[in-house]
Amino acid sequence: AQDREASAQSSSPVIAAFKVFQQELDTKHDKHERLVKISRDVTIESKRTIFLLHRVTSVPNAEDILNEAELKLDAVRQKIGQIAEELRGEDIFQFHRAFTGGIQEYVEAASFLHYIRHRSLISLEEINARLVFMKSEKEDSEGPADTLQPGGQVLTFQVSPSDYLLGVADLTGELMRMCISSVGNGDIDTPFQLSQFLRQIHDGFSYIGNTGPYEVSKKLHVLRQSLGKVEDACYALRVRGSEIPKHMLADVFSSRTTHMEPEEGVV
Amino acid sequence: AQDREASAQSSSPVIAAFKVFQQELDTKHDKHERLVKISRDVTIESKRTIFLLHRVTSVPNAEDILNEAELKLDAVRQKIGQIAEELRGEDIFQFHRAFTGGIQEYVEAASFLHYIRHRSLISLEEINARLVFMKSEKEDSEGPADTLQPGGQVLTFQVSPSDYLLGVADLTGELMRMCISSVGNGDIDTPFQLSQFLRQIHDGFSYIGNTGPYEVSKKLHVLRQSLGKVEDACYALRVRGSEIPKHMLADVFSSRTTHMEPEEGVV
Amino acid sequence: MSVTEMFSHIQGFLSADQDIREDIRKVVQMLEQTAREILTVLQSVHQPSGFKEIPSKCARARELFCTVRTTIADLKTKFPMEQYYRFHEHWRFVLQRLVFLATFVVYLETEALVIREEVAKILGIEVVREKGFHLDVEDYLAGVLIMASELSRLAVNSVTSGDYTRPLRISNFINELDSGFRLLNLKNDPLRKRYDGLKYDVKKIEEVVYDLSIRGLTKEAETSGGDK
Amino acid sequence: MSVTEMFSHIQGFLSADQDIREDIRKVVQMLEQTAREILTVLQSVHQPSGFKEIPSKCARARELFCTVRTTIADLKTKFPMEQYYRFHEHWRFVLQRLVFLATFVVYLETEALVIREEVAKILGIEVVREKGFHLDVEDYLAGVLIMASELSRLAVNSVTSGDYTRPLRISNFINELDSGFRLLNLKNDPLRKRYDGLKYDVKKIEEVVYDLSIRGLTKEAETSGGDK
Amino acid sequence: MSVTEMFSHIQGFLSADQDIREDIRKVVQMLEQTAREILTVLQSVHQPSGFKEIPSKCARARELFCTVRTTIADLKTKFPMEQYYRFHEHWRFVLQRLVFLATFVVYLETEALVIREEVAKILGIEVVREKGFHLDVEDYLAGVLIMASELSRLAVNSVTSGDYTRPLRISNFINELDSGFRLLNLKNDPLRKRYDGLKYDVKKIEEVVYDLSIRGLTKEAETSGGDK
Amino acid sequence: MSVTEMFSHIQGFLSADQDIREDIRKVVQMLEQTAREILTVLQSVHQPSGFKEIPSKCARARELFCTVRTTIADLKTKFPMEQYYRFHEHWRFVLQRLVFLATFVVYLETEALVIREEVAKILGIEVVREKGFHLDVEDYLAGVLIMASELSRLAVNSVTSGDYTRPLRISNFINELDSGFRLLNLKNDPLRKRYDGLKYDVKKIEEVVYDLSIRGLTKEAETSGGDK
Amino acid sequence: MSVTEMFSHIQGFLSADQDIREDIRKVVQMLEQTAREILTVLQSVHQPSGFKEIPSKCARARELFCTVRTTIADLKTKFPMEQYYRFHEHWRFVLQRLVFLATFVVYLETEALVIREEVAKILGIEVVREKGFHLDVEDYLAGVLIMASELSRLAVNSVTSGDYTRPLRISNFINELDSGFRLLNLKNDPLRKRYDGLKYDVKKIEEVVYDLSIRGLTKEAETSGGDK
Amino acid sequence: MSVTEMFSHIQGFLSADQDIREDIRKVVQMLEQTAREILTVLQSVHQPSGFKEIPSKCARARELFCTVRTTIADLKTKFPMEQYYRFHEHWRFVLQRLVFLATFVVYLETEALVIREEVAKILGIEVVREKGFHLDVEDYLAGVLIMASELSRLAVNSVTSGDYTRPLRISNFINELDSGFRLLNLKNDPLRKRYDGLKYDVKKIEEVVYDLSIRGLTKEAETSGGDK
Ligand SMILES: [Mn+2]
Ligand SMILES: [Mn+2]
Repeated sequence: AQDREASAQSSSPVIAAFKVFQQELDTKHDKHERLVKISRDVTIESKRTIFLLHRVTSVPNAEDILNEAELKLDAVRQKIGQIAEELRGEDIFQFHRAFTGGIQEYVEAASFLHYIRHRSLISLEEINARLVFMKSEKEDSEGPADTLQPGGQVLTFQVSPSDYLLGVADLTGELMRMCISSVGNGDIDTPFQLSQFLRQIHDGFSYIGNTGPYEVSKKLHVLRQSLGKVEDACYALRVRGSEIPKHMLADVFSSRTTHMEPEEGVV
Repeated sequence: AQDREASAQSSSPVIAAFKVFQQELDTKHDKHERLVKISRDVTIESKRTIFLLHRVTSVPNAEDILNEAELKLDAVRQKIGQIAEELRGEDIFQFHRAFTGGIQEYVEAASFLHYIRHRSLISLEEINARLVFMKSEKEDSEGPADTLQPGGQVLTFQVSPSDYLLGVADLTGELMRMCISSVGNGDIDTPFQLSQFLRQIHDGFSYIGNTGPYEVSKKLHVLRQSLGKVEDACYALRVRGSEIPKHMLADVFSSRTTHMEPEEGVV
Repeated sequence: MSVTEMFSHIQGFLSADQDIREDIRKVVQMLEQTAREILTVLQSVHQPSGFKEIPSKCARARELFCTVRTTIADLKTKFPMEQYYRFHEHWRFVLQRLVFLATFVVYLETEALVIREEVAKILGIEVVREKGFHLDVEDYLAGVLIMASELSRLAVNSVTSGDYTRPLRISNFINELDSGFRLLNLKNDPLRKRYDGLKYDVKKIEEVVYDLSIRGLTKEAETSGGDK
Repeated sequence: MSVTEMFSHIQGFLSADQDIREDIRKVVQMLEQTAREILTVLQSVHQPSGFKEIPSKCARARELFCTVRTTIADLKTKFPMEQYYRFHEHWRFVLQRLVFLATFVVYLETEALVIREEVAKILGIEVVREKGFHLDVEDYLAGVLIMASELSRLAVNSVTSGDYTRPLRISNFINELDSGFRLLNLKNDPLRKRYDGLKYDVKKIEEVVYDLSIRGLTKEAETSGGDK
Repeated sequence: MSVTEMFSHIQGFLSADQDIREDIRKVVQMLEQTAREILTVLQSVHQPSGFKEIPSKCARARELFCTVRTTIADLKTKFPMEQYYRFHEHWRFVLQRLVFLATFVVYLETEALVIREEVAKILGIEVVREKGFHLDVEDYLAGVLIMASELSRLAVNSVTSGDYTRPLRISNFINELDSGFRLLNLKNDPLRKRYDGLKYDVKKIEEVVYDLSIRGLTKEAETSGGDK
Repeated sequence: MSVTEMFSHIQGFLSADQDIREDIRKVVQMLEQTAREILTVLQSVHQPSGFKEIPSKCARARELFCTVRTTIADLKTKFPMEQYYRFHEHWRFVLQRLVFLATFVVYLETEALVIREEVAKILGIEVVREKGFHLDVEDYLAGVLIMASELSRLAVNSVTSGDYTRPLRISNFINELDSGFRLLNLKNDPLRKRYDGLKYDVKKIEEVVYDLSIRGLTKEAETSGGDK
Repeated sequence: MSVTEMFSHIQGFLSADQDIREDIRKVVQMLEQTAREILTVLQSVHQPSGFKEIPSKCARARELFCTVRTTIADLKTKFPMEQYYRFHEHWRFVLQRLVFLATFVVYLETEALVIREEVAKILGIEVVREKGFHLDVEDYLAGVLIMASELSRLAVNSVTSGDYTRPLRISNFINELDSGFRLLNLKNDPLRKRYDGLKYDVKKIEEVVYDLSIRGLTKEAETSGGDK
Repeated sequence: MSVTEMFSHIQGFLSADQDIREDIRKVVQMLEQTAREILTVLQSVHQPSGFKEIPSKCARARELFCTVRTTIADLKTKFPMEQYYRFHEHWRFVLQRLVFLATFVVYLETEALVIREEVAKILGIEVVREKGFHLDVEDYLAGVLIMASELSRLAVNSVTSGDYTRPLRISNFINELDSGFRLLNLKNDPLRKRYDGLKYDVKKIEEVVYDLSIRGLTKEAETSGGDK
């Protein structure tokens, strides 16, 4: 009986075909697993970068923090490079579910850094421009990529418009947090700037409405809440500021800082 | 202003304390992440072992498969050893959520293998007896563990009763699948054996009822469905068997096998 | 570029995407229509009178597969080929049905499992992803499993029609399929679930064979000479 | 061992577990009762008349913390210490409340943040996990954040009571806390959420200081000589 | 018009609507009661003794349909007919049950599928929407599918009662129904789902016929002279 | 009365209520424990060997019902009887389980439906609401429906154990139950839902009887002299 | 008693129950209508012009409470009193609203918390459960908490209307309430949740008082001669 | 008529229905597109610079409402008018959005509530059901409630933009709306839920007015001569 099975397994074309399928399925599954793991790392490091960036409102040496964040994001981009490596020659949508979470979080972090630096929304193209990787030669170099470095090979990762939108939707939550911190730190310009910027993003999302992917519509509610909080903060600044002439307002806030300084040595 | 922040950061005991907290939190989080990843591997490999074990009903050389499964589970146990390593000196319940999924799947696989070998339910103690690991020395050897191997160190992993129960609850699903396959393969003993065994497990779970953890009660419904399917299969075997005298029944099924053999070469 | 401009820009992407999906949906509906017609043609094999007509029914089905190929050729023009998996959900269901129909036709003709390459040819598509619109392993396997379930029904109805040899042949075929599937490490949920159903098909067919055996009807069939 | 025996055996574990939980729940209820009493004592600082009584109220609270220590000592006897996290959920909530109350008492006494070691001592527990029933970092931080929110209320009510310097001191204190929290990489959801609330406390206190500033009431406070 | 006047005016609309719904609900409850009575009458055909009584049971059911017609006539008076779809949800469920009962009665009497026009007549309603309270296509089809499921049960119970020819006739009838449904391009979710259930009824009945065939019980039926 | 006095007074009410609920919960847990034990005893009838032991198992279950009566007697002392519905939720679930177990025991003993009065006596409670702790109609019916589902499992396992007459008797019993339920105009959602499940039990048992009929096993049973 | 008789008997019980619920629902709808009218009368106190009219508005509300008493008297006749908790859910919501309205009227009249006995009298019901249709502690407390939330709104609108002393009085009142609630050991979920909302009302009112303090508007109020 | 003919006939009905729905969906998508454009135009009033542009923005919105009327005119041609409620779900959502936009435009222009008749005119539809495609009361009210929520946001942003009189006018308007809604006996679930949200809008706006009052900014506005 044993040889029956053995012979069946070896001779049957059905069994032979299924052995091929087995390999194909396992390969795909393993790749999916690897992508999930890299994506988790991308998520964690992006979140840490965002946390770091929030310190920018409270410290004087903002540039140091921005540089540190830039370094962290470089590391994240290296991870995304690994994703791109895994996806080389694949249909990326086949594995999209495995890495979309990480990519959205990266967009959130990168766009947050960009906003703090430039007070503007990073575009999808700008995001993607940073996701070009050099790959030192290995195996066959498929096609003559216009290499900057001989023997190297260019590898790109393209963030999809949906992932970009979902990342930007989450960004608004961080902007709201930043606005509230700014108020707490006596910064009166940032909140108004942020409210304008958030309103633009909000109007943008309502323009897109339900024509975007389903997950975007789901995030709209949170976005609206964030906008509400920022508008309330600006309102509060205005209402309180109304009690004294405008030109005195800045003084009041800056005096706070000077007022505090002597005490700091004590604490 | 820059030195103000700098001095504040260095001199303030609050900041100093928070730097300690940061490290503590990051360490914990990193460990959690590592455990999640190992647990995913444990899950995947356990699932593959279960899949492999299902082939036992269709091949003549069952022992080969059992040995292969045993090897696979050895690899899984190595992974669990890594979990134990991570948990060395920790309160394992602090990280329980990170690895419970993998452990449950391991219990499912190990108890499945055990049932096929011994037609009995593996006990929690038997499960745990296999989760003892030797660790070659590293750092300080904490206390004189009764070492079998000089310089080595014993490390154990204890599956919790809940995880054991949850794994066994899932096992019933696999047993049901096995029962249906057996029927399809003309094996008339296994289904009746399985139905008795499943009924015992079912009665055991209903004895525990809602005194166990919440997740167990949730799985009871699926367990009941599996039992129903197995009972139906036995019923079908009996009803069909009723049409001819019992002693002829085995012949009918065994004749099937002989009947098939000549054709196999053809296909 | 202002925020508004940027969102208009993105909206462009989204609209394009929606247009593509709309186009795909229309073609897929046509495919479903044809698939339903092929099914109706093939269903007649379950009727007592249906067995003799198998060749003509298969021929008719083959003709309808021409329509399928034309429609799929049209489908291919609706989106960039390297984004196959972006839109996969739209045609996955009907594609699996078509695989089922193709494998069923070939089974009826030859009583053998048609390989993926052959199914792909019947549908006018590729096997290798890089070459274009292709037939996924999972979709192929899903289609095969649907056929297995149809075969268990066929085994039952063969007996009703008085054909006692066919169930045995089906039984052997299904057993081989089952052995093949056991080799796979299925994780993918829907396929796994479908595969679990195969066990019931195996069981059902086994019961038919059993019923024939205990009545000595299998031998009768052998001696009376198979009609095939 | 038969299946039935094995399940009885497991049932033994489960019953033991449930008994432990029942015991823990009872002790935790007592802790909650005492915590509510301490809170009632400390709430009076929000009343106009309450500021002068701070020392006596703190003393009273300190007495009640003796009861807390006794009750926690009792709690420790209810389960094996190395399984702290197995039952953590039962006392996590009240422990955070107690941390809040302890940090609040010490703040009222010294206007400084009490370190984790000190809080642990007030509660009669450890800081290092290995040593026994301990105070988790997260629980300590959660308690501190509850206090921050209470301080924003205190800043508001100080003004009502005519104390114009306290809000400034609270503001400095809270800002330092905020800087500390910014150092942390919070992933843990409930703590993160609580921390987001801190920003609103900072903002609220900032508004109070601002209101005092524009009315020149902060200077008035300075010149009139701080009461502290 | 002031805001208050406007809202008073609107309240009028809302009250009227609520009154209508209340009225409809009451009549629908009566319909449900009668439907349950008809069902009880017809259920007896599943009993071993029930087959001989089919004519008398059908007659009794026909009588009860008089009550149905009267009640529906009452229902029609409760709302303006052009708002049929405004209140459709209220009677949709019971209407489908009634269609099932009507088609079942006619099947028992004639073993044929009763067309929509005829069902409408039994229920005392229209087919053409413009003419008044009518029988929607979807509701008609839903009722037919409920009957199909009842027939699969009837096939099983026929055998228990020793009637071996009925299952064959039911099988043919159900196959015809199935072909009919395959002509439809169903989009509508609940109907589609119900139709998916038909597959199981078809299979179930085929298995009954199989059980009879393999035991030679179908021939026995033929030779012993059909009771039809 | 000051606000504080008033709230102290109210706290008295609340504590009393909470104490009652705590007491009830404890007794209910004991009832659940006994119910689970009775279930374990009765489950054995599904085992092949279990049929001969029915009398002894029923006797054992009857003994355990003594414990039930004692426990319920204890439960009655925990709250003022006119507040039955205030605390109903606490014991509703276990009461329905107990009704199921009682009706199942009596069915096993006599193969008849035990009336509410009798169930109440087994549980040591009243039928008439005014007389004290009573058995609600809905709870009685819910318990009966749980038993119906257990009987469909019993019909299947009877056959496996070689008892071919029991399924017929169960079928008749279940059909009678079904007719009974059709008399009820159920509004109550959970009961209605449970009743909908009865349909499946009826069908399942009919199929068992069918399987026996087509193999002539029902006749065999008859001729071999029924055990009843 | 046959199964059919038994079920007919049971149907009697079920119908009676449904009739009672229908009757209760109708009366409860009337109560809701009156409650809405009282609310509309009392809402005017939030308007700038509303403060002078408080006495007349309260008088008007008192009149409407006559209607409430009549309607509740009617409600009492709809079911046996010892089954209060069987039907509690039907009127619980509106009863809490009515408690809110009664406590609000009395607060506006006397600026004091009305005790449960008094509220019960206004609604024409009992306090002691044994005496008949009564006011549950939980329902009383829920109503009081709704009023607390209304008072925080009143504090805000008082300032808008230029009344700077009322917020201080409200603040004291609410603080007393809060201390009272802190005496309670709340388990009951919905009440606990409502009570958690009280914290926000307390805070809101404190902030209003703060705003008045920092602008010296509280002193102004004092010197200009308090109206109380 | 054969079964096949009958089903072919029925397929005709179903196709017609599906075509109608497809047509409706397309037109509704266009309506949604225009609605989103109007919203984008009107959102700019929340920007600091937006207030001066209100007239021009309203004019632009009015233009876009021409497109709306054209599209709705197109929609009307897609189905027989007496089947309005058959397809209501398709446009209900967008219709409520359009009502919101229309009432918002008119509010910005005149600061008054536009009546249903007027909204219907802006949308180019009827008020009276019998006359054709009409504006349902519920849809009108839902749209009004969306506007109320937008006004609470506008009150906040007005202050940010330095307009201190607008919030007072909004407050009066919203209070009037609230009184209006209190006249309604709402049963309808989604509308009722939306209405519950109005309470929060009322409260929010009252707090804005409070903030202005306490800073004397309402008077300032009065003396500086309101722009209205
Ligand atoms: Mn984020
Ligand atoms: Mn499994």
